[in-house]
Amino acid sequence: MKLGELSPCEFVNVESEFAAMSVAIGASAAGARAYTATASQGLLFMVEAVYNAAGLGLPIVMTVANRAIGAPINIWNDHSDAMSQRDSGWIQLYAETNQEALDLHIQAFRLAEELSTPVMVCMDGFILTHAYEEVEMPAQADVDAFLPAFEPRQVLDPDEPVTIGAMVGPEAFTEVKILQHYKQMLALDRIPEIAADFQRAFGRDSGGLVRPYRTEDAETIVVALGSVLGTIEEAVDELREEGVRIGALALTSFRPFPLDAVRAALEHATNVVVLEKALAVGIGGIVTSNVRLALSGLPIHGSTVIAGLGGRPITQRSLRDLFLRAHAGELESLSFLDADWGLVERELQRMSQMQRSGPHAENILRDVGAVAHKAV
Amino acid sequence: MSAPDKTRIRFYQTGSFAVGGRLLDPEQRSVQAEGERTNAITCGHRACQGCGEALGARYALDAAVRAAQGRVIAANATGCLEVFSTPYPETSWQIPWVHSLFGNAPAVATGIAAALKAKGREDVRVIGQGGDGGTVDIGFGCLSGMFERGDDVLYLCYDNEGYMNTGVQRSGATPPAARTATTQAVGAEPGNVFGQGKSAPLIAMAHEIPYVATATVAELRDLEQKVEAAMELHGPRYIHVFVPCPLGWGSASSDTIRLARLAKETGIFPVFEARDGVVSGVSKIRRRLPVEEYLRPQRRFAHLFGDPGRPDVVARIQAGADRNIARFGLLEDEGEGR
Amino acid sequence: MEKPFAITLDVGSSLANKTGSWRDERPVYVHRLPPCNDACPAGENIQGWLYEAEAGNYEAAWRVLVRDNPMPAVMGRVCYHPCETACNRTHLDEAVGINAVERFLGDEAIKQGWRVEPEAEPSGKRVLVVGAGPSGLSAAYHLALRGHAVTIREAGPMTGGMMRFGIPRYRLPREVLDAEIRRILDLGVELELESKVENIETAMREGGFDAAFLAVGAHLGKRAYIPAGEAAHILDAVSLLRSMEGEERPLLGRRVVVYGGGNTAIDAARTAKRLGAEEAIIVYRRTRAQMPAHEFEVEEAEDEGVLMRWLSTIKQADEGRLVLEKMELDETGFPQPTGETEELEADSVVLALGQEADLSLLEGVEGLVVEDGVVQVGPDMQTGHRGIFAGGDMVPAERTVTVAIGHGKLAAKNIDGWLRGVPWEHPPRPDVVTFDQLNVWYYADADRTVAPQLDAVRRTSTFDEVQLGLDETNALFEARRCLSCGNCFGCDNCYGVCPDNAVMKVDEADGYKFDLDYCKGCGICAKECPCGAIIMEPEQI
Amino acid sequence: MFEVRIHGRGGQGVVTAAEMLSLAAFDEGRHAQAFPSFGSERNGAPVVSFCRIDDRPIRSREPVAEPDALLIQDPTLLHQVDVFAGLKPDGYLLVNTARSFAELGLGDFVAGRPAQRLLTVPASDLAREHTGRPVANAALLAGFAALSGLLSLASVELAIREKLPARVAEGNVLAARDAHAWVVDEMRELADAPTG
Repeated sequence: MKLGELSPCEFVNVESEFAAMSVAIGASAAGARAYTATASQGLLFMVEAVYNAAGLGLPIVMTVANRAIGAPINIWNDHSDAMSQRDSGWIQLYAETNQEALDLHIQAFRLAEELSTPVMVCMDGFILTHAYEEVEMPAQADVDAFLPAFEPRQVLDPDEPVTIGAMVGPEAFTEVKILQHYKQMLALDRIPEIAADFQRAFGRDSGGLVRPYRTEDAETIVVALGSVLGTIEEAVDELREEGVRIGALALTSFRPFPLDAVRAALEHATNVVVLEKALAVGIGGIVTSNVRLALSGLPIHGSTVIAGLGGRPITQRSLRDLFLRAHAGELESLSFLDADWGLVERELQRMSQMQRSGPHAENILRDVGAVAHKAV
Repeated sequence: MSAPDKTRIRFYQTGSFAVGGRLLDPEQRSVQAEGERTNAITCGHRACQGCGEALGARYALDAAVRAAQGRVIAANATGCLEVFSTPYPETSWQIPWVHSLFGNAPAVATGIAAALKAKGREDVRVIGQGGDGGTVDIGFGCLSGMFERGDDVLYLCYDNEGYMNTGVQRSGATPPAARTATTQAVGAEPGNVFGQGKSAPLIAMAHEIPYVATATVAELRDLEQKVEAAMELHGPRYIHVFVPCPLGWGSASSDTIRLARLAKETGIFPVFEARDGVVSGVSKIRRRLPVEEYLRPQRRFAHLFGDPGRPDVVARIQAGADRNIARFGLLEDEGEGR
Repeated sequence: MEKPFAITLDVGSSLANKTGSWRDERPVYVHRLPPCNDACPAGENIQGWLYEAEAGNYEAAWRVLVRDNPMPAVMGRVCYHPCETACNRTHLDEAVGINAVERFLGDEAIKQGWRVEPEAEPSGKRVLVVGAGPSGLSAAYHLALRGHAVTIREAGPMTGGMMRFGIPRYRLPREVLDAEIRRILDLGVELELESKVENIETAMREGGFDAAFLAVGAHLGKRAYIPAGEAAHILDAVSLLRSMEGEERPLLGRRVVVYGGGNTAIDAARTAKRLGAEEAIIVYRRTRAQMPAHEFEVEEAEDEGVLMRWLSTIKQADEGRLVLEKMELDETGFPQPTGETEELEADSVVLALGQEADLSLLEGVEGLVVEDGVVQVGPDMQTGHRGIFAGGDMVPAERTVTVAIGHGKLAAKNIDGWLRGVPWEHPPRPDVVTFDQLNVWYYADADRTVAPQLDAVRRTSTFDEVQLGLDETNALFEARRCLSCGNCFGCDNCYGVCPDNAVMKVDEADGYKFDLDYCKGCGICAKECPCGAIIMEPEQI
Repeated sequence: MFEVRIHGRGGQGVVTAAEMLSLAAFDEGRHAQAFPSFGSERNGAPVVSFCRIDDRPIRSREPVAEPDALLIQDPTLLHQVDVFAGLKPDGYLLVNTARSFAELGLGDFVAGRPAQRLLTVPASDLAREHTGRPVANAALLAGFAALSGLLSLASVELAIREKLPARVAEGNVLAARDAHAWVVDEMRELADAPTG
């Protein structure tokens, strides 16, 4: 940008994520295309402004490099951050690969600006953000053709002054919220349409609401979001080779949640496993409850697997074992992939023995040994 | 009788203290004297009777609008000013205006400025504004960021010394000994604690931004001149406007301007301006008064004047005012004082 | 722009919210009585003409002025300006120099030749005015303005009365006096000089007058009994001053003693100096503080070398010498003789002990009452005899030119009412504005302008005017020092300080209006009005 | 699918090595993926990076647990971290050192493995010689190309030039050539030596 290669454009170095979203709000309200990115605690620090941007209907696009939320402090990947914002009013799209992340951003701007609502493109922290892989870069001219110039629905302009951000009381707040919801319902139509347009323009199948993988005759279907789908597909292929009728369903759009598309993809399955990278402490799966709503009334055995929290690797081997158990109908309704129950049991025992047993995180670390001594 | 010193003589009708005057050339009148002033915030707003903030905002914005030939966009923090001016379905603003959050007005303003720059709209100027809560407390991080980055925003803080919108709670700008909902007038140290609170203007100066000033609603012309001076510059600028709050201070609605005047004339609120971090001018006290004159009309200080009262506390407040007077040189030089 | 629902609004839409309903008090613009107007014996609307003067509208200012007083140039020289004593600005720094501005306006009118015209159609009524002094001229002026035919009969050879015969020309140049009298006469007033009215009833009847205004003044000098040698040269001040208007200058000698402590005594002493006396000494039986003469006149006299001898009475007057007795004040402040005497050289003694009126023209008039040598009148200036009014020095009042002019105006209004059969009523008098009703913070500090004076050397050797006038810059400055007590002067403060924009600016003539749709009744406008022209009134519920 | 794991310390270019490896593979028309195992490590702390190479698109995102090749950029790690974990029995091992496996105390480990796939190379010395700095990643990669035959030296040079700043790229290319030649020599010697 400093070299003028990206022009006209302004880059603002902010002091905090809260300011980042706030600057984006101001810029968007003043009629500029605005973008920012964050992750983890940063997203939580900007939460107030995240909700505000959605409430004001400002078509901001933001990358969330999904990472865990502390404490204990942890910088690795999971979906806790973005999941915490599922009700913020932002559209949430989850990328499976870096190529899709790139493609989704282009689609996100078009979606955001058409509907005048903000869009969050979620991509797994480190797993995608720090991965080095080949990506096809679209030409600027093609992107410009796909994404028309920004025409804001509302803009701060002395030539046509308006007040943006009025205080709305009980008499109209509900209706404002209904309209916000309605926009996301519109997005259920627009997301696949825009994905189709994108495919026509760039020749790549990116985005959309959901992406089924070998679900046609699958008895067991695994539902997941983000980059883990690749490893899941490997596992599916492996099991299919062995004759196991299993498939996977990628949720590309988590908000709006495509109830109909999910139901259509899953309704013929016997077992549905939702593999989640976030834990709703006190209940279990977040995505699960959305999937269950989509499957209301269907006689499907569902289970939730919490996996990959705080960057724990999700391996093909573990997935294979998991899927086999699921396929056999042996999976409990809530389970944790590759959890070390020994560590948990030891800590539970400590807690039962003395009141001041100390913080879990440190106790478990002591049990595990220092992180630095691990090879991987 | 000595011969009158012509250099010192100003006479009222063409002097500098009233809003306008039929005898003045139009360009000498204040913005507020204009029949066709912008009224950036217009009739029908729901501020309390005698609201100093409504007044301060109109004063400052009208001056800014005039300086920018009508091309101003404002970002407003949450607070009284926002709530009373924009309850759906009515807004009192006549300029493009946006409210986002309590603590982000400076950053929203930065965003607007960045957008305008990207769009090549050099004619449009950006203002951020908020109360003391939104500025010196909740929004302070964003404000400091806006300063240090050098963003082209004039930020206006309307200081009524507390969170009046939410029921008169203490803010970082609440003065010592003042009673608020969260600093009750009980115990050995009634009211707000001494040594707390912060001077946002001085902190702004520490950022060495091009322009920092304080002003009150009692000296309109001074306020307008400062806004005009600020509008002549680019980069981050900060004006801290003292706006009495009849509700929060427990004062008569008609006393709003008078209290602002007394705050300045007692030395409680120093009125000055600073360029690039250095004080470049002060508004001298015309008729110095003891702080009691300022404190007594306000019920938030009533506990200082009961029976037996707290003359010791009043003396500490006086000492603070005296320090301001010495620090900023608020008195006319000896011999010139009248 | 298609706006998003509820969160985005059309600008200025709050105009739909009429906050006037919040109000329990409403502001009201008022006109209060400024203390200067209140104190003016001639009833001048001083604040009113200063308002015009401060805008540089001198003719308009003069026209406001002459609605009450036809002789501003005279007034601006000889009035003792009680207005300035009353001026609220004295609490701030110093009184506004009202008198000096008045003189500027009067002089400007003479210079520019501004005239007045009768305001009413001829009424067909005839009024006789007896005496061409200030009171008579004033009455004639106001009656003529109101359409009445006025005849002035003056016993003496010249107009002006005490203005000419009692006030030295170094205080009132005669061309100024003549110009202002001419303007009155130009209204069609008939003047008969050396036409002494011997009997008022006869004169009215023979002349066919419907009413009369008596203003013969008090021209007889009071004589005190002083044992005196035959060769002693004793004369009264009135005669001395009157003789200054004649061809020959009176001879007073090298050492002149003036006996008395009033303004006439000062005038006599200063005149003596100008006639060549080496020493002019005022002998007064009380102290300087008790002198009825105005302080500034005493000061001017001292500047000119007039000497004062306090607490002294003249026991004996002989050729070339006087015997004085020293006095002392008792507990009540009265001077009492001490028996201690001293001698003083004096070529002549001028008695300035007061004047009496010649009331011989009233003999036998039914119902008319004379007490203490003056004619008793009602508040309408009417004597006990219907149709005969009186004013000036011949009625009980302070004997000043300004009071006399005020009498003339008041009498004229009442005569007019009487002639038309509709008694004139004094309009209701608003409250006088006190200093604490002003918000003086808004008034910048401004010292009073000092009008220049003639050099002392020339003052004692000539009869040139001592007190010089203000030039336009100074006069404008001085006018602008007016606080405009109790009356809007268009400072825009109310318009500016309203947090609800509920003050509308109509135009310069009509000032401001409250927009009661939005006024919440906070009262800031009233409190911040510099001149106290807004009050808050409770709303009727 | 061919999976590589690289061990080193923060600041030694371990992550860059994996990325250059993927670039080189990409240049040869293959699919490749490189990624680090990040921690909160700073300079000097043990760091691991991974690279996958395949002829079809790579979907798996899990860390490489059973590598086909192991590159040890810093031999001091050998006794600190279980660097050999999961190395396939016929996997490649290339250690950056001027010493022999025996001198490193790895005699037992290498004993049971095919000697043609295990080698040391003084990559740091070669790098220092050509760049003035002992940053061995480029040289080590070239050595690996020679050892495994998976990539050509030309591809490695291309990747070096693409990835490294111009001012250091050429020196590294020279170091890479030397390392490549060194390994080729070593392997020739091994091939010539009597099997034992």
